[in-house]
Amino acid sequence: MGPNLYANYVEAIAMILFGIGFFTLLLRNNLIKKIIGLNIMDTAIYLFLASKAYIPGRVAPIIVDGVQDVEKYINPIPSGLVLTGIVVSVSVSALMLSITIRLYKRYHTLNLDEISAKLKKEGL
Amino acid sequence: MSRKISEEQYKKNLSVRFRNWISGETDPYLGNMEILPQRDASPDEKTRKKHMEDQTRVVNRTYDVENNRIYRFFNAFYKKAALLCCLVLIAILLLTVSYLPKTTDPHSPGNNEVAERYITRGMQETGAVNAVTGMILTYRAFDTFGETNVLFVATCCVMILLMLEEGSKKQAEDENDAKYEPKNDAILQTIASVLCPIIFIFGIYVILNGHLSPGGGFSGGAIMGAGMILYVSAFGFKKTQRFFNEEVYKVAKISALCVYGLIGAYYYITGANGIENHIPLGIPGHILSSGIILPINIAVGLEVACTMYAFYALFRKGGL
Amino acid sequence: MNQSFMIIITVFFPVIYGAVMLLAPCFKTRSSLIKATAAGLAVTAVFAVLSIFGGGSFELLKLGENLKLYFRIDNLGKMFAAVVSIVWLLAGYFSFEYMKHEKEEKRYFGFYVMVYGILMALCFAGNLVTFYVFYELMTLTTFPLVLHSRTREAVMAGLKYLFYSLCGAYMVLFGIYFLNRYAATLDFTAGGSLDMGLAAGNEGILLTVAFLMILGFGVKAGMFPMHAWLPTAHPVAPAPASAVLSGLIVKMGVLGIVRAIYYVIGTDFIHGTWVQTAWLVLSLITVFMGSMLAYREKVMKKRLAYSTVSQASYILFGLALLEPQAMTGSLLHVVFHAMIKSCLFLSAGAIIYKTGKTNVDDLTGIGKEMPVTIWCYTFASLALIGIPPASGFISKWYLATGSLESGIPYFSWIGPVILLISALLTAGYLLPITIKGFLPGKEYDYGSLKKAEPVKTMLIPLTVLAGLSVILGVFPNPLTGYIADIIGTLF
Amino acid sequence: MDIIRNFPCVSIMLCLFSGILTSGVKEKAAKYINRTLIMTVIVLNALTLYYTLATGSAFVYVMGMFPAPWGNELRAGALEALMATFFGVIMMLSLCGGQKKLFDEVDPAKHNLYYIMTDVMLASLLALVYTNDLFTAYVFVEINTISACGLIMIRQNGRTIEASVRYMIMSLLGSGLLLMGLCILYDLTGHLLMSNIRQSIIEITKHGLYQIPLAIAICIMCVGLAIKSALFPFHAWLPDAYGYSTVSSAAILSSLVSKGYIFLLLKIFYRVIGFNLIRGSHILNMLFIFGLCGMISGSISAIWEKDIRRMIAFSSVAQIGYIYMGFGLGTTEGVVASIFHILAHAATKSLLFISAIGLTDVSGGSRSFFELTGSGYRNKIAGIGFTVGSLSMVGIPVFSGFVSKLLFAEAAVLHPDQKMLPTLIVLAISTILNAIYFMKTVVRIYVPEKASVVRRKGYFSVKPGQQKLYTVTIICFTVLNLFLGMMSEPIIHVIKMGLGNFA
Repeated sequence: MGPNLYANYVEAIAMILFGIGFFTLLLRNNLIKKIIGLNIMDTAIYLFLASKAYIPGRVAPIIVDGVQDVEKYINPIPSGLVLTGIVVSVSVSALMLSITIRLYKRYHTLNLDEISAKLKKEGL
Repeated sequence: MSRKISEEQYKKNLSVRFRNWISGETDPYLGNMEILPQRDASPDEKTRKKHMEDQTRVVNRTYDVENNRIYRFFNAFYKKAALLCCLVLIAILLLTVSYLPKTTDPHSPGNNEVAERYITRGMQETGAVNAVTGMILTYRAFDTFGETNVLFVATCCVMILLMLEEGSKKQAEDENDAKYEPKNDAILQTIASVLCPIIFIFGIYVILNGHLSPGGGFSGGAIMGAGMILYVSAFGFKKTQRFFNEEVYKVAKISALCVYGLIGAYYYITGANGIENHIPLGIPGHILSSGIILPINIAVGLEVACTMYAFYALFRKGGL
Repeated sequence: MNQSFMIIITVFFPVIYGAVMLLAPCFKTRSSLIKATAAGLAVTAVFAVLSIFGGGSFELLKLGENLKLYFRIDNLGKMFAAVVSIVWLLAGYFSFEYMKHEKEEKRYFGFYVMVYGILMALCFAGNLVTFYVFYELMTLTTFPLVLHSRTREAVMAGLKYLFYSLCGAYMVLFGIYFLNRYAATLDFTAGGSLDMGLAAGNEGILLTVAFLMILGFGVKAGMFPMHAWLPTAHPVAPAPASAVLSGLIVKMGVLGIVRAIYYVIGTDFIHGTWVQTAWLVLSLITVFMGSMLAYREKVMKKRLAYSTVSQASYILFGLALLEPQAMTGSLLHVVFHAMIKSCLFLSAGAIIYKTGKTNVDDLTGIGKEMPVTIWCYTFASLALIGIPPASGFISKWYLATGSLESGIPYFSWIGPVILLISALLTAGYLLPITIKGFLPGKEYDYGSLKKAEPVKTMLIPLTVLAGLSVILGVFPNPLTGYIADIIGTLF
Repeated sequence: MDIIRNFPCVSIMLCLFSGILTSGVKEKAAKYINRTLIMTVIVLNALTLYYTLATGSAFVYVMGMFPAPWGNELRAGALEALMATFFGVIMMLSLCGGQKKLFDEVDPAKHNLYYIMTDVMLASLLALVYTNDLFTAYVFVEINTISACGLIMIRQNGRTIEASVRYMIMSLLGSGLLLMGLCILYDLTGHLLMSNIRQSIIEITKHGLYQIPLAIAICIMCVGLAIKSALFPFHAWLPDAYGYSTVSSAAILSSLVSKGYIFLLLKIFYRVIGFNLIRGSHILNMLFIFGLCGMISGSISAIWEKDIRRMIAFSSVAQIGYIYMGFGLGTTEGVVASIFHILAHAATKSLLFISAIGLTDVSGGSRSFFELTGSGYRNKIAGIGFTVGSLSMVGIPVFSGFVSKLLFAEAAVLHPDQKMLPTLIVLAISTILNAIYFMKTVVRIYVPEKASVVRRKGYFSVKPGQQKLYTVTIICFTVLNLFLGMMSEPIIHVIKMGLGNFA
């Protein structure tokens, strides 16, 4: 293990969350749980970025009374990335949810394997 | 002494096979490259029924998730393997983290000339007090336009899935509302009639102050969308459709996106070709300032509000 | 220059002509179809003659750097082109009559014309890539000829033919990849163009490559162990098709080996290596095995197919000796065997066409029914067995002397012995038909005898081919002289 | 002349605009907008290609007022322009070929949604090709994913929706990994634009800093993109998605979407990390091995497949294996071969899908292999198209597949170390396997069917004149194939030049 694990504990937590989300999205049969996993994964990435930007004693990059000093504000880029990422994940989860609704209305189950089994039974 | 062996034994034995192979009698493609002759007569009723039964039996035995041992074994194995993979993934990522630059270190590579310029000269160049908004809407405007389009495409996909025709829309709405939604709930309506105006006003405020304070088009639009959802769930679709139906939605969405796109295109092309663009930056800190950011914020806010409401409406009754 | 342009016309005119014949909705009546085919073949033949006398070279297009489609006419190509043209035209003339009792003649004739152009391209190919490209195209275009009557057996045989050829072709391609790296150029240069500087240290790979190419082309030439497509494909194909198959397509495999070994890799490189030994062994095995199987076989066309397997390996044996005498013998045998074997197949076709008998045992007294056909058959078989003065004798003589002079331990004398045995076997499986045909014995009742002589359209090609196969043996000198100066450039 | 510099940006914006406008119009207008748009895009990018070839160098286009480290950028070189033009052409042909089927299979009220999807898909592909900014690339990857999902499920039966949910799941995993990788990369370098990341990566490698995180970031991004482009172990979603969606979608997905991701991966290798650094790491060997496995396993599952469209889908698993194998060789020749194979496979695979649909239509709509007997006579033009496609896939000379196989083999033979033999052997094996299942199908469609069976099953036959658009499409595809097969020299030249401009 490298030197900075303790210093970067927030990122470490973010990574663990990412793993959990990945696991859930990959393995859970239940579609809703999959979507939750997706959101956990994305949130972990936002946590990572946000913590990357944070430096103690500096404030959010909104210029107050005209002071434009690098020492005073944090790096604005990660915040921007987080904004973009949030929008993307919102749209993706909406799409996933709508697919889930369709599948549920058709097969009355949320379990992906059962859905495939029923499909194969239909022989469609 | 030799004993007589039967025909098929003889066919099986090695030397005969070899001889056949030599003389090209055996056909390597026979059996797996068959050009099967088409079955001419259709099978009679009984056999077909029998076939169907076998089919269903086989299918059931194969796909019933509970009792199919192979299936369950595979499932368990798959789960464990994948769990292992994910643990390995986590371990690798932790290893990465442990080697990353220190978070709170002001000299980490992240805080380089780029961030510095955004902070120190951002206000003069973009006219926005809020450096984040300034960054995502002028320096990295292309990303943000793409991101708005992500929302747009997602709405279209949801429409593909959940949009219903007029007739079925009606009854779907009725049964849904009957099942899930309170009809004319007095408490809800009272609270909503108090809250909705405030929410709307707050949303508009967040949008308009995007370049001065935290917030901007996306957050403000989300707030307004929430307000509309509250209104719908309190007063039902009939009242909502009086001021927000499909046509209004289309017009609002398309006009918002087009405005954004036009401003964007104008900005990119003028910027790239060194033509100075005629959108005044104004005095930073005033409400009417910061060049293209304010109109883009308004457009984005409109778009996001519409999208949020559209998601809700599509999910609930398959139409606007 | 114009005559070099003539090559392109020779190659592409028949291909386009055939394609048009296939796709065009006309040719409702049979006669118009025949006329069209005859015209196409004739014109192509004229072009072929012109370009043979014209010579020259032509570069068509480049596939990649130093991978170009390039045609050049040299003496070897001229010889093969001449043989191909003669046999192709005669067999085509024969099939005008023969194809009456087959369906879908349009498809047959269309592809027939096409393949002519592609064979020309193979003869005139100037480098290995061109040769490979047209080799593949030859496989694809002869495929419909094989599965012409699309019965199940025909389709299976066609698939078998296709896949054997594809496997062979990929072995060749594999070789081309390497030669492209190690050879100075892929253009055919007499004596080989291997870059010894690059090759130094990689002899192992290059020998493997040479062996692979021999095997790959050997598939078409029906060399053991990849010979099995021949006896399957021939009985199902129409008689003219199988005539050209074993008369010419097999020879194209031989041409490929000559080009690859003598003109790209170089004889010195594989002289005395395991490759040569393996090649000799395989060809001798094939010679012997083919004759044995032919002797055992009862279906006539299959028997002829097996005899093709063995005779083609005579040629390969001669080539494998890497020695001028034997090489002469091989090239002679290429010419002779083309004539003889197509003559044999065509007479078999004539018999099937008139009497529908395919099995050898049914042919008692056939000589009384169709004497001319059987006489042609007899002359051809005598030539194939190698009874002097008929042609087969010359080539086998050269082969035997060559192998004795080559001085390779054991093979120098094993070779002639096996050739002799196989010649005897050849007599054993060819002559009985004649004997039974002319001397049916007492119990054959002459009452049921009816003349079944086919029409002239069939007889003329037979007689011409039979005549050629004898006459070329009586006056071999121009041919040998011509071959001598081909060989002169090689050794 | 310099006005041409605007064309990449203009074409992307045009696509997004027409997507937006299409959402307000009826289906016919939507179709016209879509067609004109694609034609315009083709023309614009062809001009860009001409310009880049004339100047012989790539140019950078600043999106906005702020240059490299601060603002977004596009970058157009010969290779990008070639790719963009080619994508446009293929998309045009696929849409034309599948149009009739689209009308049959899709609820007409949703046609304009379909055209929105295609427009935005084209926009995202162009952006992926042209962008010089990793984060923009991420955003447009997401657009690409969502619109691809829409293309799959526009035809609504259970199979397609299940396929699309599986597709979404896999590609979301992929993009999650991609995003995580580029966040780590940003953290290490402090930049998001490719050229700047390249600079600072050279810096930190010179000082030997952060080697482990760098390697892991590269790995994560590669795995993410490999998942999205259905490399061998991650191809489970592919057969359903390609096999049951409407035919234009299948053609577009198989020939464009995965190719866009692969091209992005290529750009990451060359422009972000630097190919020498990549060659040093072991990631290429991983890609190589997975590519080889994919080549074999895809072909084998295609042989056992009885449904013709699923068969074609499996064969594209094998083809993607080829492409990654070429990357894995780690030599410039290998990469050139892969890029050429991207083109060749795009041309061939869409042709196969479209002609296959013609064959199944005249076989009572059944896609089972045995029902196709003799369909090559019932629909001649489709039969010809399928034959051409199969020959090209098998790698018969004068068709496009042959050239790419030749290039692969050349690359393998020129390869310095021990990757030569496995490549050649696997190439030969998978070629033979291709030959088996494609030739089998070709023979099958040309084996005549009993008239009684035809009458009983009610098969009908189609004259080429009846479906003019379809016929024209197939002819165009065939010509394209022959062109790639015979005139490959200039294209290879352009590819090499573009790669030269990459670094």
